[in-house]
Amino acid sequence: MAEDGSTPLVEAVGIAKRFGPTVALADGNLTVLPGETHALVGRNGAGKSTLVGVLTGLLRADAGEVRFGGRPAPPLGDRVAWRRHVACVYQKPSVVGDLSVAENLFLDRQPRGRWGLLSPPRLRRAATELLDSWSVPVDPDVPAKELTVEQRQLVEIAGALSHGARFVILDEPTAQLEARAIARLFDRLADLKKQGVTFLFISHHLPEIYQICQRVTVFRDARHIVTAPVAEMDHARLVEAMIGEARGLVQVGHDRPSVPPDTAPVLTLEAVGVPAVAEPVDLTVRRGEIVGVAGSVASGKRELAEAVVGLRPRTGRILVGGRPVRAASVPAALRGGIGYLPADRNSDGFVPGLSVAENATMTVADRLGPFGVVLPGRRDARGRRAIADLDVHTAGPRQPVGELSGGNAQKVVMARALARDPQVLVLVQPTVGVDVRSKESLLGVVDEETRRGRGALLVSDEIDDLRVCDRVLVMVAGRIVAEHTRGWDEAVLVAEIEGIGEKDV
Amino acid sequence: MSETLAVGAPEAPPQPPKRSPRAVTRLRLARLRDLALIPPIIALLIYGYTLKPDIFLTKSYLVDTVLKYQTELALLVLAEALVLIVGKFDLSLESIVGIAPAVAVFLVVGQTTALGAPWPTWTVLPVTLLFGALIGVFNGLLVVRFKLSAFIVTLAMLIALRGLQLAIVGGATISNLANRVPTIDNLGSLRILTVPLSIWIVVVAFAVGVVVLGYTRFGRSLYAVGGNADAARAAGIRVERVVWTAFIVAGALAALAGLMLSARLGSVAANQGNGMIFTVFAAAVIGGISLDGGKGSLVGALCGVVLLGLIQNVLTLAQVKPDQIQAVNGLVILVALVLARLTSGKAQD
Amino acid sequence: MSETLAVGAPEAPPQPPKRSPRAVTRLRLARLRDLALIPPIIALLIYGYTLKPDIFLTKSYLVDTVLKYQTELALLVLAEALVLIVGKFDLSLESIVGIAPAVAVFLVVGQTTALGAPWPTWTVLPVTLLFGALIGVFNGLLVVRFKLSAFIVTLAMLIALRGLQLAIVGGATISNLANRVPTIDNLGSLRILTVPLSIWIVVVAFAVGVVVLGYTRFGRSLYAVGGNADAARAAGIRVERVVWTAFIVAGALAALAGLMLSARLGSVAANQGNGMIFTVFAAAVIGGISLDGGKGSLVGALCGVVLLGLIQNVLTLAQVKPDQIQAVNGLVILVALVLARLTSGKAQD
Amino acid sequence: KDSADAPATGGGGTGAVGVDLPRADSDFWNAYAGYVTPKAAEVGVQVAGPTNSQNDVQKLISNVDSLVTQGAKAILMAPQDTGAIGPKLDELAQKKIPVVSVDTRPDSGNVYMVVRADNRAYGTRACEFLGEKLGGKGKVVEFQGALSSINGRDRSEAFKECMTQKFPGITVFEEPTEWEGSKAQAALETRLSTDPDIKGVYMQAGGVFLDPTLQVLKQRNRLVPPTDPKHIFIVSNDGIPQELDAIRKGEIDATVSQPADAYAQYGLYWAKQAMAGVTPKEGPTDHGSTVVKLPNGYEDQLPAPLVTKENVDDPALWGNKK
Ligand SMILES: Nc1ncnc2c1ncn2[C@@H]1O[C@H](COP(=O)(O)OP(=O)(O)OP(=O)(O)O)[C@@H](O)[C@H]1O
Ligand SMILES: Nc1ncnc2c1ncn2[C@@H]1O[C@H](COP(=O)(O)OP(=O)(O)OP(=O)(O)O)[C@@H](O)[C@H]1O
Ligand SMILES: [Mg+2]
Ligand SMILES: [Mg+2]
Repeated sequence: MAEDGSTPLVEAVGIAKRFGPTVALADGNLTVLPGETHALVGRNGAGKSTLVGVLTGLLRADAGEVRFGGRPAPPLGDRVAWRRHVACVYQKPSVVGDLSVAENLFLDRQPRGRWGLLSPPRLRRAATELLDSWSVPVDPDVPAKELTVEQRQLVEIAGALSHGARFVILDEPTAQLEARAIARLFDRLADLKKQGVTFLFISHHLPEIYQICQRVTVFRDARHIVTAPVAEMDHARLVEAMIGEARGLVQVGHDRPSVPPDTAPVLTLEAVGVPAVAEPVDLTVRRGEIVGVAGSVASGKRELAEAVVGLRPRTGRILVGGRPVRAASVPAALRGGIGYLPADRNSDGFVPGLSVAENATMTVADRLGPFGVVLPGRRDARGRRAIADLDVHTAGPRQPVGELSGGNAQKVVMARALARDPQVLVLVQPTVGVDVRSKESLLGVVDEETRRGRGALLVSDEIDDLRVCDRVLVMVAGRIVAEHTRGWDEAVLVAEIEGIGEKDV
Repeated sequence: MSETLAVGAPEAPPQPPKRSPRAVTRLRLARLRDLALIPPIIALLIYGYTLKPDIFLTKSYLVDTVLKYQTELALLVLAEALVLIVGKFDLSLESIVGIAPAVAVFLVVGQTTALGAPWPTWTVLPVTLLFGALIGVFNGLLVVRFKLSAFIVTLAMLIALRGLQLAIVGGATISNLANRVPTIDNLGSLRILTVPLSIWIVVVAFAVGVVVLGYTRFGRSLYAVGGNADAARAAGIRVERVVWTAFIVAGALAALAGLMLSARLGSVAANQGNGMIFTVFAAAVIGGISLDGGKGSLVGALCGVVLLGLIQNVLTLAQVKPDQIQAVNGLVILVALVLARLTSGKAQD
Repeated sequence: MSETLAVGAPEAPPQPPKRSPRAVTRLRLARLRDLALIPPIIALLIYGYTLKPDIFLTKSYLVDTVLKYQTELALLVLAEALVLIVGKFDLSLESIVGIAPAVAVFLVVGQTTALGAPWPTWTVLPVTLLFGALIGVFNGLLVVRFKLSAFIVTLAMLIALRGLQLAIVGGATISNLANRVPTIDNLGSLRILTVPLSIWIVVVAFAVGVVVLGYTRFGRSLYAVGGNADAARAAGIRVERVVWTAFIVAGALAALAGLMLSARLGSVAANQGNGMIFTVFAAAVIGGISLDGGKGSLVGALCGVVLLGLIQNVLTLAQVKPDQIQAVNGLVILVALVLARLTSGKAQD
Repeated sequence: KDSADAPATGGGGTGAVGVDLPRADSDFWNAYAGYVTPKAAEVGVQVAGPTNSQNDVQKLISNVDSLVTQGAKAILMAPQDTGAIGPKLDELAQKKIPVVSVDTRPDSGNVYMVVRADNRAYGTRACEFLGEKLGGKGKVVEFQGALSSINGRDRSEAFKECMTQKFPGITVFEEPTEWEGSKAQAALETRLSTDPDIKGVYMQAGGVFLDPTLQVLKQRNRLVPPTDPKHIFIVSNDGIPQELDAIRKGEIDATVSQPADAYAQYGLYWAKQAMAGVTPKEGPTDHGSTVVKLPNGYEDQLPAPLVTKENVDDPALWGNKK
């Protein structure tokens, strides 16, 4: 390696950034040494992604300076120079939906063929190799907009890592990934680290930090709190640094009363199938019960959820509290008492231009006043309540959700799902990109709500999410292949999810 | 401390007093953006005053020579704003301005016995509105159901309707209406508190519009659908219905604008409304309505209308040479844009 | 490597075998969308043939009475396509069609001594192109640097330039050019292999365009910027530069189109190009170019141009009554749209 | 050259006359369109078309092409853009297809005959009428047409010339209107409030400006008989029936009658002559007009009578027929 361990590869000193009235970053300091994998953690809205924006030359800092290998960073205009210094997987999806996966992977560096013209065959070949090496099950010719969230994330990672940059930033790369993909990602990071590549790794999954990082930097309230070797920061101290108080985290749901089998069902699926995705499924969620549905991307768990809430055509019957719900109509599903939290907040979670309050109350717009009138007072009141309940970090109920940090946006979407106090919640990947404390509070909310007699269908492959569930169903290839009650063994579950345990069910 | 104040201690249950000041600034900002056009408007008023100190700033002048001539445009902009906010386009409004009154009037005074014409004169208003709404239904059908491009559907509709109008009235101007159709006579000459009826109509329309867009479920769903249709759908908003309704209302409003224009001119020219759509978009976009949908306020749009009207009028007053008036007009608009941009500090789209 | 494959093993099966066939279908689909307009075009050709079996399908007829009249439109659509793909608008192209040749010709044959006129006749072509490009630079400046709305900037520009042209040529048509300016004479009447020069120019322009858009980084970056500017910027594309370039090239192309038009008409009319922009957008959007940016192909756009040209011509042949021709025109476009929609199966925007 | 491979049709003998109408959205031209068929029967020629070029020289050119392919042996057109039609005329001349141009005189290119009443004459007449009525002093508003329209421009220039030369005491407010009634109305309203002592109005097209103007005057109660000092003298142009009614009612004072019927009749007449191979003679004709020689053909200058209260009921006026 060229760099000797002394001079930091990347240095950010006293970075400050305001967005209008919001201070996103007050005093951002970061020092990344050559060859290390450096963790950056902090609660939602702590300023991590903002720092990333500054480090990649996409945001102009109001104050402070960035140095690469001791030399000051290139001018913002010179994108090429920046790209030589740093590659990045951004938290917000950054693909061009209408371009093919292949082109997204090699944007602005497509391989040339004869007469200096681009050569689609070569492009496809290069893309195929790259994707295969990550064994990402994606056709390089499909438009990026047709990818699932997970696939898109993998494509972005593969692309960023293929730049050959010596410094790579990963802003919550694992948030959308399932266990096996994460494992593969970490293998790959290990390989590159051996080749001397340096990483800045942002995640809300603290175990991952301990797994792959050597040093960790903690941000809180827009400022740098501490930087230390991970060895010296045990879980408790790390969390304390993040949330700024001593009390640790509670494992939500460990004390849930078990739901007697004869309890009335609140959600009943009778032979509900999703054409071309999921075969007819029977499933019941009892009052006060949280039923988890685990499974891989291909399992069709997400599609099933979308069918339940009326976003997809379906076969079979769905009963909520004993009353049938008309198919393929979201309004009908809502009125029937189903609350929904979609998997991909950016695509169908929130309206970026509208305020926190407005997004949070979108499902109850009819209850904010008489005769379809919406009283801003009432709306903002509800908005404030949501902000308080879910601990959303925002300038106030009137801030556009598009300006919120990823995790806080997710909380707003959760608020939207809860707003109509539904009989049953359908949650898909509810804790994606949510910090430890907020995850606790989000799952806490689900726990609370269900104790009050609601039911919840929790579609996720996050072990932490599934731990809250009273029962966990495993879907593989559109069929339910296993069912566990609380206290299941993680290894077994993972095996089943990956389709290995399939045969012996 | 200001930083911590800014970000707020996350774990502290929100709503500490610190939040309110920022919410306020945000409000002020938003309002500011609506009013970005006020400075250029004031500039024009001052200039106009220097040109004709004696009369320019009198109510009668502003009402009778500036505002009265912007009423139809204002209604059209209102209509287009609805469609733009919901994320679509409607070019056909321009032709509705012509054909809706043409049809209604033709059935009343035209030399025809089709559909049992001549119809009683009171039918003019309802028929006009109905016809406009019908066009809206048809546009909606093609855009919502057949998923065709709104821009091109309404463009084709524009061409077709123009043609249809020619086919119906045979290119002739239906003239001398004031004396033949009471509705139109009133619409054209009635005054309430010395202010022309047409202006009152616009005022009411915008008042209602502001309330509906800002404070009703339907109005807000327009913004939601325009901002992110998928999210809106997932939240249970009936996207198709909302879009469709926007087209229908817009059609009816355009028809009303057309009738008001005919009333003012006392006739329905075969090319009534021709080329208006450009001005409509100009006013709407200058007023801060985004072509990408989901953004913009009616107050801003109204400012846009007033601005354009003032420019026209002031240029006439200044007696710019006829062959230069257009060039100046374009330049003034550009300057106004830059001014608005600088004062509001917001990038446009 | 091997070990990653091993990990991938469990669900690997779906991929490798599937990929190639999928790729093929996808390609077919894409091409299909480009050619969605072929069915309506064929339908029109057949209809035209039934109208005039003897001559309609002859090369001379199609070339001299259909295509020749679409050349300028084609170039304009090419220009607008670039701007639309990069996610912007340019309405001013319509006025460039008029003013660019007007200025160039005026400096050569106009009764003026300004700027040392009369200039030598060879300057006409370069001056025209340069002027067009300059307008593009100015548009780009306001849109990219001042972050003004492209739609409204270019609209104001449209108005201003129209006016400027009137101010320059005083509303008069500069006529009888063929005999005074050789460049224009050739441009208008030269034929290569019995096919008019103008058609060759269009063919070459589109050929180049297809190559650039499909097979160069600049071309692809147009799509990237139009599709998702942030992602493009993150990937190292100089968004501002790309947008600006698009405006400049578009301006120059529009100017060339204008010169060709003047050449065909042997004059520069004061209102040359008036109202063309609607047709330009119609052709582009019918041809599958999205107003949201990042989507569309030049082949499709060219089909759009041909389609509109055929409709015009066939309607004249069919001797539709003058007062109905427009209505029919609009309807035919709508039908063509629905046809295209059904065959391509793609929703439009 | 351009005629390279277009179907060659020998001229001479009789055949269909290809007729193109300049625009479908103006009263005057619709009246003209209405006269084409009956007059054709009268004159005794077949009509191919008529096509309509919607005031767009491009459409005109392609229309002419298709009229020719439809077997027209002569063309009757009214090119609104007199500069742009030249090359097409030359091309037609090479194909031996005679062209009769109605209402406008092409700047270049050969025509067999131009049938028109001089637009400049309209302007001058209007100017003289107003000048006399105002006694050579006062303020006048002029609604100009589109500056890019040859007819509008001729009328404006003639009007201005005449005013500056013969009535220097009169101030003229030139209002560009793009032929839009609404613009005209707004301009008039503005003038009336800034200069209440406006004494006259010249509107260059009755069809578009009549009703809007009357609306304004009515609301400002300036619709008063000439004897009243508040009276505003109005000269219009075209001579459509509505204008004649307005004159009878005393709402306006005069209009220049642009003979739509004669346009159609003698346009077709000369087309027939052309197909018969007749060469026109200069000098007075049998229909009260004179034929003069032009560099690029001949012109049959039809009379364009000024209609006032005195002669408004003259049955010879086309506005009074049908
Ligand atoms: N474009 C913007 N406009 C206004 N405020 C913004 C904008 N981007 C970020 N912010 C604010 O800046 C603060 C920090 O945002 P940032 O995205 O850096 O948080 P984060 O640490 O990445 O959180 P997360 O872990 O949820 O991604 C948040 O309060 C957010 O609301
Ligand atoms: N006011 C309207 N005008 C025109 N079309 C409408 C209107 N309302 C609804 N539609 C059309 O009818 C379709 C069905 O209406 P709607 O959205 O209510 O269906 P839904 O989602 O099943 O709701 P519901 O539960 O009330 O049936 C809509 O998608 C829309 O295309
Ligand atoms: Mg972040
Ligand atoms: Mg329904």
